[in-house]
Amino acid sequence: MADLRIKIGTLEFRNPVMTASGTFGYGSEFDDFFDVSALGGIIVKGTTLESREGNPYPRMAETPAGMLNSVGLQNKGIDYFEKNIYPRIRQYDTHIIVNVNGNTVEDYTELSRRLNALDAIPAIELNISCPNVKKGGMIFGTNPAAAREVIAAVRQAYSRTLIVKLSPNVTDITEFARISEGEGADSVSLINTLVGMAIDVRAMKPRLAAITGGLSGPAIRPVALRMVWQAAKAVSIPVIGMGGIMNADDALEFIMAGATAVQVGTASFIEPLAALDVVKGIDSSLDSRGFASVSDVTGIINR
Amino acid sequence: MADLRIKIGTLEFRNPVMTASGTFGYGSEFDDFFDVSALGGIIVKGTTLESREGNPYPRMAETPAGMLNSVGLQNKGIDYFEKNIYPRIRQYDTHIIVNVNGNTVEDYTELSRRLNALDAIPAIELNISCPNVKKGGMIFGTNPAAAREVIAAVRQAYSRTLIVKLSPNVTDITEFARISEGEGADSVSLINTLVGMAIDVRAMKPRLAAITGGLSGPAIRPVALRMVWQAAKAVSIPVIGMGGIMNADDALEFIMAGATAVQVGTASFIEPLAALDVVKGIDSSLDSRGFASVSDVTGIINR
Amino acid sequence: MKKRIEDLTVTQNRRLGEGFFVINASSSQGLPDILPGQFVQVLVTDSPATFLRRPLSVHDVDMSTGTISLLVQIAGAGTERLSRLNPGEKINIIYPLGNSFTLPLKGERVLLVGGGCGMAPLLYLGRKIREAGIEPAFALGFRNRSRILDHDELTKLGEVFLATEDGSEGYRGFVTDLPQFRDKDWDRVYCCGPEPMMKAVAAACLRRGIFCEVSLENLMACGIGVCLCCIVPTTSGNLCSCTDGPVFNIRDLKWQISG
Amino acid sequence: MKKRIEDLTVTQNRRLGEGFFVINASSSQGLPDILPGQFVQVLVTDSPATFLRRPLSVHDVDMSTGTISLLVQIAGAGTERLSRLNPGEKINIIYPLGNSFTLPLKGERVLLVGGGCGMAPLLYLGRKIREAGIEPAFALGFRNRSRILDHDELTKLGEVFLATEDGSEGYRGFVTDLPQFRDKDWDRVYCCGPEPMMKAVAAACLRRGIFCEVSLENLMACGIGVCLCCIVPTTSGNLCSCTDGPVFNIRDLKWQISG
Ligand SMILES: Cc1cc2nc3c(=O)[nH]c(=O)nc-3n(C[C@H](O)[C@H](O)[C@H](O)COP(=O)(O)OP(=O)(O)OC[C@H]3O[C@@H](n4cnc5c(N)ncnc54)[C@H](O)[C@@H]3O)c2cc1C
Ligand SMILES: Cc1cc2nc3c(=O)[nH]c(=O)nc-3n(C[C@H](O)[C@H](O)[C@H](O)COP(=O)(O)OP(=O)(O)OC[C@H]3O[C@@H](n4cnc5c(N)ncnc54)[C@H](O)[C@@H]3O)c2cc1C
Ligand SMILES: Cc1cc2nc3c(=O)[nH]c(=O)nc-3n(C[C@H](O)[C@H](O)[C@H](O)COP(=O)(O)O)c2cc1C
Ligand SMILES: Cc1cc2nc3c(=O)[nH]c(=O)nc-3n(C[C@H](O)[C@H](O)[C@H](O)COP(=O)(O)O)c2cc1C
Ligand code: FES
Ligand code: FES
Repeated sequence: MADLRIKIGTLEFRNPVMTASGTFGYGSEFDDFFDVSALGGIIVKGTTLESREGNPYPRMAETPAGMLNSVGLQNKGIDYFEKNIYPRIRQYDTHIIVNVNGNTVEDYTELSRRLNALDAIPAIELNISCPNVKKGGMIFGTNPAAAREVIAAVRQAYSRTLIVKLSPNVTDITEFARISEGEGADSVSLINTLVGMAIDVRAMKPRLAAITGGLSGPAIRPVALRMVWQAAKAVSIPVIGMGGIMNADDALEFIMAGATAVQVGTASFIEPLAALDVVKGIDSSLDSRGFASVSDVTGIINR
Repeated sequence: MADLRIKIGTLEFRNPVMTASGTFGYGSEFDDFFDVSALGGIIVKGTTLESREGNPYPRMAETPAGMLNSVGLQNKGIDYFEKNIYPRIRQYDTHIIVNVNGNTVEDYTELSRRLNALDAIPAIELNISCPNVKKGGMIFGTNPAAAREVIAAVRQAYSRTLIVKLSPNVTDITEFARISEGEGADSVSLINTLVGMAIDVRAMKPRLAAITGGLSGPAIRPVALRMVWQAAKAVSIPVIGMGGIMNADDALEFIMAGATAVQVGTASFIEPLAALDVVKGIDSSLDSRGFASVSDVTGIINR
Repeated sequence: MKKRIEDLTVTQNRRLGEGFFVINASSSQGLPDILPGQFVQVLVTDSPATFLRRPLSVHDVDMSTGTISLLVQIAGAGTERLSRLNPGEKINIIYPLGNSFTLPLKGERVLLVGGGCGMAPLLYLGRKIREAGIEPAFALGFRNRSRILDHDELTKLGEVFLATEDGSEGYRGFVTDLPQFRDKDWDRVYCCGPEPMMKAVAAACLRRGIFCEVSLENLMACGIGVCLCCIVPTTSGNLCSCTDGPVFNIRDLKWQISG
Repeated sequence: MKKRIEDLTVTQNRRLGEGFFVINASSSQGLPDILPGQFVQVLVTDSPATFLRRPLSVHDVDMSTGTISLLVQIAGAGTERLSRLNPGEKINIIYPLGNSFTLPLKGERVLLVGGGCGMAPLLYLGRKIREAGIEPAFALGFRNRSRILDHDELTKLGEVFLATEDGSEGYRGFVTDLPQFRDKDWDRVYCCGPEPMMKAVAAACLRRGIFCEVSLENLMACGIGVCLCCIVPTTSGNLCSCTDGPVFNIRDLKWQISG
């Protein structure tokens, strides 16, 4: 058993493997398959102040080694979360982190304030990178001034661990990583999905009702890994890497590139045990090569 | 037989299918397999003023549904091209287009001027998007002011059809498409490769000697298609689409999104007949659905 | 009902009709309870064009041998790959998934309507209805005679009425044109098939006030209610067809149909 | 020699040793001329983790039956998939690719050195050398006895000297330690094997002034000289190992070896 513990800000995690927002529900959907408390953390569904219905169907298209989604933050809003979901999931013996979304800076701060009051939520992930909404979302994540403003405001409103989730749809990812660090974020997580599109040639129309969607899965892993590597070199706060991680070796690529932790996303759709397998696989991989702790290989390619 | 002819600037092409620079050599490498004159055009290897050795080995890594390359513009320079390659390839009965690269604006203009003198080269593709060189390349393609300067200078130096090849590693592809149009380009082609990376977990080092490389193949098709769709809506000059096209249906996705023509790249490594098959497949697909010409479906999803 | 991820062993893979096949696969640990209308998420290996699992309805269940049957139509690379599975090979599935059809009450007149791979869930549903002491009737629609699928198993459970669009066998027309559908006072109609068929059946049932459930085949990524890709607009908002469905009462759907 | 893209038919797929197999595949139109040292680019279907073709040396050629042999070591998903090919299945290859070994002159003393899948090109090379009236000798190196590959075919062509690292069979040590290698005045040495082996052989040959050609296994994308991914630094700059190679004279390579 290698020492898998890691820290994000002041928060300690059992291991560096979390599940990515929007791909693991609220965790309880996986209760039948395994004890989700074995994970480092669970980032729950993208949450907004108000209840949202999301984008019209179809919202999904399979692509080579990946998929597009245009869910658009369907969720029941913070009131419902507090009343019906929070009491249930707070029982998990792992960190439950809420992915925070909004149209305006005020939405983000108000929601963060509400979450600050929930003592079993030790961290939030500020999503300034959702490509599937008209307002808010990626607009904050692709514009440096807007990013700065919303991160600063949320930092004011939220006292616990603040993770900022970055968009890969930018020319220079390090700029946004640095802004996050500068405004007091405890960590950055990346990447969210790349904006993509697919056309049904027979029907001669886009496969998604929203036309464009977010590309996830192994297809994007090389891009994700490159950005995580760049971000990890650019900032000294911990970087949480994700994008196409399907197994422990994929996760180790991110860790060796400099990620302190990783998130497993789309993989859970295909293999519900994927995140657990990543935990186990990292452990045995470190063991078999004689590393005592995961930090021994973090960023090893940069040393 | 549907009418497959298309026009880029004043140049007419037999059909909308070309081969992407760096993936089809100088065309003659495919002589054993088929008559390359059946193609709309051939974009030859990235060429520079001086001879270049490119990046160190390893330069290639396979990734899910794609590959990374870090070739770095290895080529023998324009003198060698003029003397040894041009006489041979000018015989082809299709458009031979040279992909133009440089470190500085002067490199680009000087090379363009040299190519302006070669009467069997009816067009150049200005590559401001190579991710695999330290100087020049993508730096021009990700900075609006630099892009404007180099395109304007080359437009001055080159009187025939000018295609500008755009980098996908930007926040807003339409900005660069508009700059190209504004500076007098006859067309934009996109996308070049996405910057990516892969790590050999066993060896604990990057798979590419250059660490990062350019991602190509079907993995990037959704991103490429989205950018082509955006660019085609943003400018009125013809857009040449590429990125992961493996067959006629893939090509039709780009055409239906608004591309006037397409380029086949990585596919030729796996199936040397790929570009020819795309020509045939587009033809039979249009025929079987009763379209008289390819322009009947160009941008059809936007109508 | 606890969901499982399990490697079943293919025991048979049999052609049913042009482009259709039935896979039987058995569990070494015995099957969990499975309700009619539920589905499985199949992992398709060795198929580069198939990234996600593929949802397939439970066609039949044999608890005694621990065998589940899937009736599959070749629609693309994934189902094509499944059609080549040989007995002895493993097939990894997540199951049982989704809700189920509402079983009828004693004495009710029940019609099961399907076409093409929409026949898939009807066999097991018919079997369960029969076990509940009711004899179901079946109305099956096909393009033409050559498209008709082997339905011997259904015939064992109840009467089968056939309609073909060109009249090459059975009644000429759509299932909704069948006199046996039109003229009889059904208490419950269950339907699975191409969307136009389901909408026509739903419209007729709405008009005549017949209880009607349909099984939807929305595109799915996860099949377990976490991706929110498979949504169906209903009177209570967007619901997931993989957890709140795939079976829906037509009264809850926001289909643009005139009753 | 014109290159072809062709569907060959697998006629045999035989285990050679732990993790090694030999595929025989035949051409219905008859084989083109193939030189020793040339390779093929194999399309691997039904393997999601294999995007590009895989380069494999021509192991043997039988012009009379139009059959080509490939000796393959399972290294990952692509070769694993090939190991499961059944007789009768098609295998799409591009061939013949690359340059070739320089055949020896009458009367020369010739040693072919290999190990593991580096044995692949040596059989056909040995056969061609034998046809040219010279009896080649072979020096084969393996980790240990259990790793030794079946080399009956080589034995038919000339004497075979074995070395194992642990001495469990043949000479104890590396091929370069073999007395038959060390003590004899070879005119030409041809080598294919793991890089450390090739470098050791090259160093010894350089020192002793022996003509030596090695066959490199650089990563390749296209195999036909257009991607420029497979380059080898040589005294005449970066050359493509798929067209200027895979066979190189060690004098042209910029290997950091002390002669
Ligand atoms: C709950 C549920 C139960 C199902 N039960 C069965 C069954 O019992 N038997 C059966 O044969 N099929 C069933 N389907 C449909 C089946 O899942 C698809 O045919 C299959 O996923 C196609 O995979 P493919 O790789 O072969 O084709 P692909 O290449 O993925 O698709 C081929 C074509 O079919 C379309 N398509 C793919 N999936 C669906 C879908 N879910 N709905 C509509 N169109 C689709 C694609 O857009 C494409 O045009 C069911 C679907 C759902 C959601
Ligand atoms: C000209 C040439 C001739 C060859 N001849 C033979 C032969 O006759 N028999 C044989 O078994 N193999 C031969 N090889 C090597 C063979 O191509 C690789 O083993 C194969 O491509 C691995 O594919 P895979 O999908 O099984 O493994 P992958 O999953 O692609 O790779 C598994 C591991 O092997 C490494 N690897 C892959 N390709 C190569 C390579 N070309 N060189 C070194 N390491 C590699 C990868 O980095 C990885 O670590 C030859 C290679 C070349 C270039
Ligand atoms: C269906 C789906 C829904 C998603 N919803 C969210 C979300 O609500 N908030 C968010 O920050 N990211 C969301 N994501 C992005 C993932 O969290 C993750 O950043 C991305 O999918 C890349 O990782 P992967 O390739 O491992 O899936 C979603 C992704 C998918 C596929
Ligand atoms: C090995 C390799 C070399 C390339 N060299 C060049 C080049 O010299 N100039 C250029 O503009 N693009 C170059 N490209 C990019 C391709 O032309 C194309 O833009 C990209 O590969 C996306 O298309 P694809 O996915 O169809 O390959 C190269 C791509 C590959 C794979
Ligand atoms: S398929 Fe993922 S929620 Fe239904
Ligand atoms: S493998 Fe492409 S040039 Fe050699």
